[in-house]
Amino acid sequence: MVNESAVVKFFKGYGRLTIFMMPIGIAINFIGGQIALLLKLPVYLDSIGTILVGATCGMGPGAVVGAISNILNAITSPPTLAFGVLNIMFGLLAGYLARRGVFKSWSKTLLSAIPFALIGGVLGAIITIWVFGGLAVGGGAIVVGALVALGLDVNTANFVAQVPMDILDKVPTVMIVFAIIKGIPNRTHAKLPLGYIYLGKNKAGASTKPSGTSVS
Amino acid sequence: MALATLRGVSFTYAYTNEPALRDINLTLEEGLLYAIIGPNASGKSTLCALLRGIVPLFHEGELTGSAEIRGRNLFDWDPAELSREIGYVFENPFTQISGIKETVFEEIALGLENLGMPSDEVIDRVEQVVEQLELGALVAKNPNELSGGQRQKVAFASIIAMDADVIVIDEPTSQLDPESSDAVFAIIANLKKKGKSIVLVEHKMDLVAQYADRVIALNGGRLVIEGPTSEVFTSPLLNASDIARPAVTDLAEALAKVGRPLARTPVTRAEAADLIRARMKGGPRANRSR
Amino acid sequence: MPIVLDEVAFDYPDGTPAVESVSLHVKDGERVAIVGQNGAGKTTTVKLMNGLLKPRSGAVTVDGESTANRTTAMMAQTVGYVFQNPDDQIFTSSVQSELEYMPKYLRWEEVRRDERVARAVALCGLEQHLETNPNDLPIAIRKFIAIGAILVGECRYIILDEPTAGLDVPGLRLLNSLIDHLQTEGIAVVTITHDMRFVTESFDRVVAMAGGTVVADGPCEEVFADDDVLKRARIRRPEVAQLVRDLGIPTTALRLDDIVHKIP
Amino acid sequence: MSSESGNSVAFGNRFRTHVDRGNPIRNMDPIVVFIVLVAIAIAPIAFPGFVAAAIVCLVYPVIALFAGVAREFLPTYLRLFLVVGLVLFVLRAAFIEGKDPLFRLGNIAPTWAGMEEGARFALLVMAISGAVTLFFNVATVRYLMLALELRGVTPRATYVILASFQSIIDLGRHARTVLEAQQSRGIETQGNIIVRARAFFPILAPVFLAAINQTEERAISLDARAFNSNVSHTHLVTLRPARPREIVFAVVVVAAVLVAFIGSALGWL
Repeated sequence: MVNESAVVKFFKGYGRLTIFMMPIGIAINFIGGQIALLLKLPVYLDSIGTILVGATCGMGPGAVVGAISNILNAITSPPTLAFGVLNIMFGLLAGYLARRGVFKSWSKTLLSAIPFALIGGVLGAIITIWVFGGLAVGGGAIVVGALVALGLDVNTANFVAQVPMDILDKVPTVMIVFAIIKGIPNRTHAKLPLGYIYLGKNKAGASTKPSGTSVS
Repeated sequence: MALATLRGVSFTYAYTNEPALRDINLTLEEGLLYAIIGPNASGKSTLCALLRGIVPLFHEGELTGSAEIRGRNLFDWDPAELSREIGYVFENPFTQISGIKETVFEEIALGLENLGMPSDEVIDRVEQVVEQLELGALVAKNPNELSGGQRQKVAFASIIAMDADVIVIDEPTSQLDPESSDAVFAIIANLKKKGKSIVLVEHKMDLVAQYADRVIALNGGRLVIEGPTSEVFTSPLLNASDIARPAVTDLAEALAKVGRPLARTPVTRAEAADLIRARMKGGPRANRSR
Repeated sequence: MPIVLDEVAFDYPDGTPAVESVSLHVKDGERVAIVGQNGAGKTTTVKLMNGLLKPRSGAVTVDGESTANRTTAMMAQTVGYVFQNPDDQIFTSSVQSELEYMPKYLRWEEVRRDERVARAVALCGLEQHLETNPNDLPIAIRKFIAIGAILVGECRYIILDEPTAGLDVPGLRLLNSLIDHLQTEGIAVVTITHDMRFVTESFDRVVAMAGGTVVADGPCEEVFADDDVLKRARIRRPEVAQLVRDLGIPTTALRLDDIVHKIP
Repeated sequence: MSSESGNSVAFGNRFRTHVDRGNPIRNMDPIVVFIVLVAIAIAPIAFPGFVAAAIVCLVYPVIALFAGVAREFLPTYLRLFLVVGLVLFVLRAAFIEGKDPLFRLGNIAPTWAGMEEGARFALLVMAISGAVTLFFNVATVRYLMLALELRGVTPRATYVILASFQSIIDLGRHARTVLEAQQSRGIETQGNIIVRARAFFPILAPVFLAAINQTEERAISLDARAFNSNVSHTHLVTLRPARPREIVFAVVVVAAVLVAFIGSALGWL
């Protein structure tokens, strides 16, 4: 028989693919945004990587991807730092929803756009109001400015402008995440912390088969 | 001591039904250049991975039989030690570069830094390897901006810097043009001359015939034949298994079919040229004597 | 009606010329191999053929129409281009959906779609894999999935970039029979390859390139007989052709089956 | 050949001494730079009005000049001022309600108080933004990561950050190839919004899947380079250790800012 202990433990313990997934997630956040820009699409699509890593590797790695993406964004646009918590929340929520099997069915995935958009829209609006007094910068600010000029109060204007914009962004985002997860080969799923979900195994089954641990 | 001894080894990857290796019995000696050949999905890469312990420690699955690497059971090895003694270079030159270093020099040094080698020793060692592989022109370049062939050379250097005795190489030339392929094989031949053991997977049979000491032919996860290069390539077992052979070997067989066989079956062009030339010159005399 | 490159020049983004005064015709049902070193301008040349690149000077016409005013996606209905790495083109999670993507994208009728898909499946030997995730299959099969996805379209010219890399004996056999079949349908095949045995076994015409220009264009026998061309393009004869050359046997034969009869 | 290897020896020797970036500020320990800049950036919050923030905003170009990065820093910072600072100022100045509007334009009635508040806020944001921008101009991420590793941060964490930069470049490059590959199979990337939207997934998916397919090889390749070894790693590149006067300077700056905040809380200012 096989002497499992020392040997297998080593390979089990070293984080497997998670630390290699995180840079990819961060890059995908940027590339997604760039492709959207290239195709002149009116949406950001810049949190696909965060949600993907959250959905395949768990809450922690997802949050890390969100946080680092935000910091890298801040290099060229420092005010975005204030919204870092949004990206972290996207990663956490993706990991949470994934454990509940949300990304296994397309209808549930579609519904998940709502909580993502609420975080993005409502929390985004709250941060805009708290930190920037309701007058942040970017495309949304112009809309908010216009609404205020029309006589809406600043806070309401923020919610009215941001929530629908986020729905428009998060519906395609989660559907792309769903389709990509379907395309991940089984042998890779087997080495990702939440891969057992997509391989149709329960967690008990997964614990006898090492499925890697996150580095955090 | 043998490099590897496999007895009745079978391996099935998790999440697949068909075994990737079936009942392999094989002994590999040190100091030689082994080429593993066979059609797609014949188990070549799995066999390579097994020698390095990637199967079954990284890619899970069911392993039966016994696998001994350098006289020690695969499972008794400390994986860190095994990964240092048996260097592994992949086919895809892009995954061989760490992506976190700015110059080729630092890239080659990465493994030594990770081993905790003092900086001055690292520099000496890297310089030594750079000289050995004639990479001087590349040291200051960004490894992420190199061509496929250059990356492959840097990958070799990084593994050699760590002083691996054995180097397992999965399809080193698949992404390279003929000139770069030759350059990579020249490096490999040079490594062997310096006492390293080499195991590689290769599709370009003309190169295998020219450089390999022994050939391991696989088909459908089974061992078809293992032996000295010319013996394997001239074996009738190969043709039956749909495994490619050097072009000159195919030619010799075609000649035999039309009733004009060569004295021996050649595997390299030089060999074939000698055989045919001998017949062209000495042919009539040979005929007379018969 | 052919693909015509007339005195075409194209520069890399940094301004250095990629190809210069390249003139080339590809006729219906022709089989043309473009060979040469990395950086010789092979890829630029084929990208000019399907409109991915528009010439700086000179003209590229396909079936008499200039590529200048058409997008590559429009050109793709006439000129199919299979990239070297199948993973650049494959993106769905089953072989079937990958093959059906283009007909669905173009809203073809079901009958037409099914017929074209069935033909591609048969030509590329994909019968057993239709339900599988392409990423779970080996690279050799993924190569045929990528080829199949292009064959579903009704292109009259197919460009294959390094199709033999990573193929085994059965794979090569399948590829060769596929190319033969395309010729019977009158479809032209253009390949970029380093594999000279493949060139001589499956192609009629060779275009040798070096430094962004065409250094030779003609029947295989002619091009491979010219030592000077081979030197300039830094290409080699197939192994057995080189053998007969070494032996001084006077023949321009390149295919193994022909060479057998030339050896004393 | 000998000339080439001579080359490599010369090249290797540069690692035998500390990194010298040719400027005393850029040679400072990145973490010290970080602490000082954070302290400077948040200092104006302690002061009322916009004067403190304005001063801080003017300090950055001076530091940049001495650090020899003015050429990189100034255009970026000016652009930020125009794109972000100006918008923040105008929006606030225009919409903050108050008595005695300077003029009236429909619902918009800017007041002097609103202008002041707008200036204070815009300059505060610029003070923080400027610190971020200046930091990344003065300190390279690579040396920051090295400094963090020397202070015990695990190489895995720094790997994630450093590899992210390279992944963005690599995946971006791959995305351009995939774009061409998909156009070649008939996927249109120009036209109306639906046509363009349909092209998004076929471009992004292969980029991600190819990257994820490479993770296994990357993991094994790095493992083969002893990335997971438990001995503490050494570093080929060595940073000059922080000089005492730099540390003293940092402590003074931080202390001064602390005093300002305490003062502000106690109502001195």
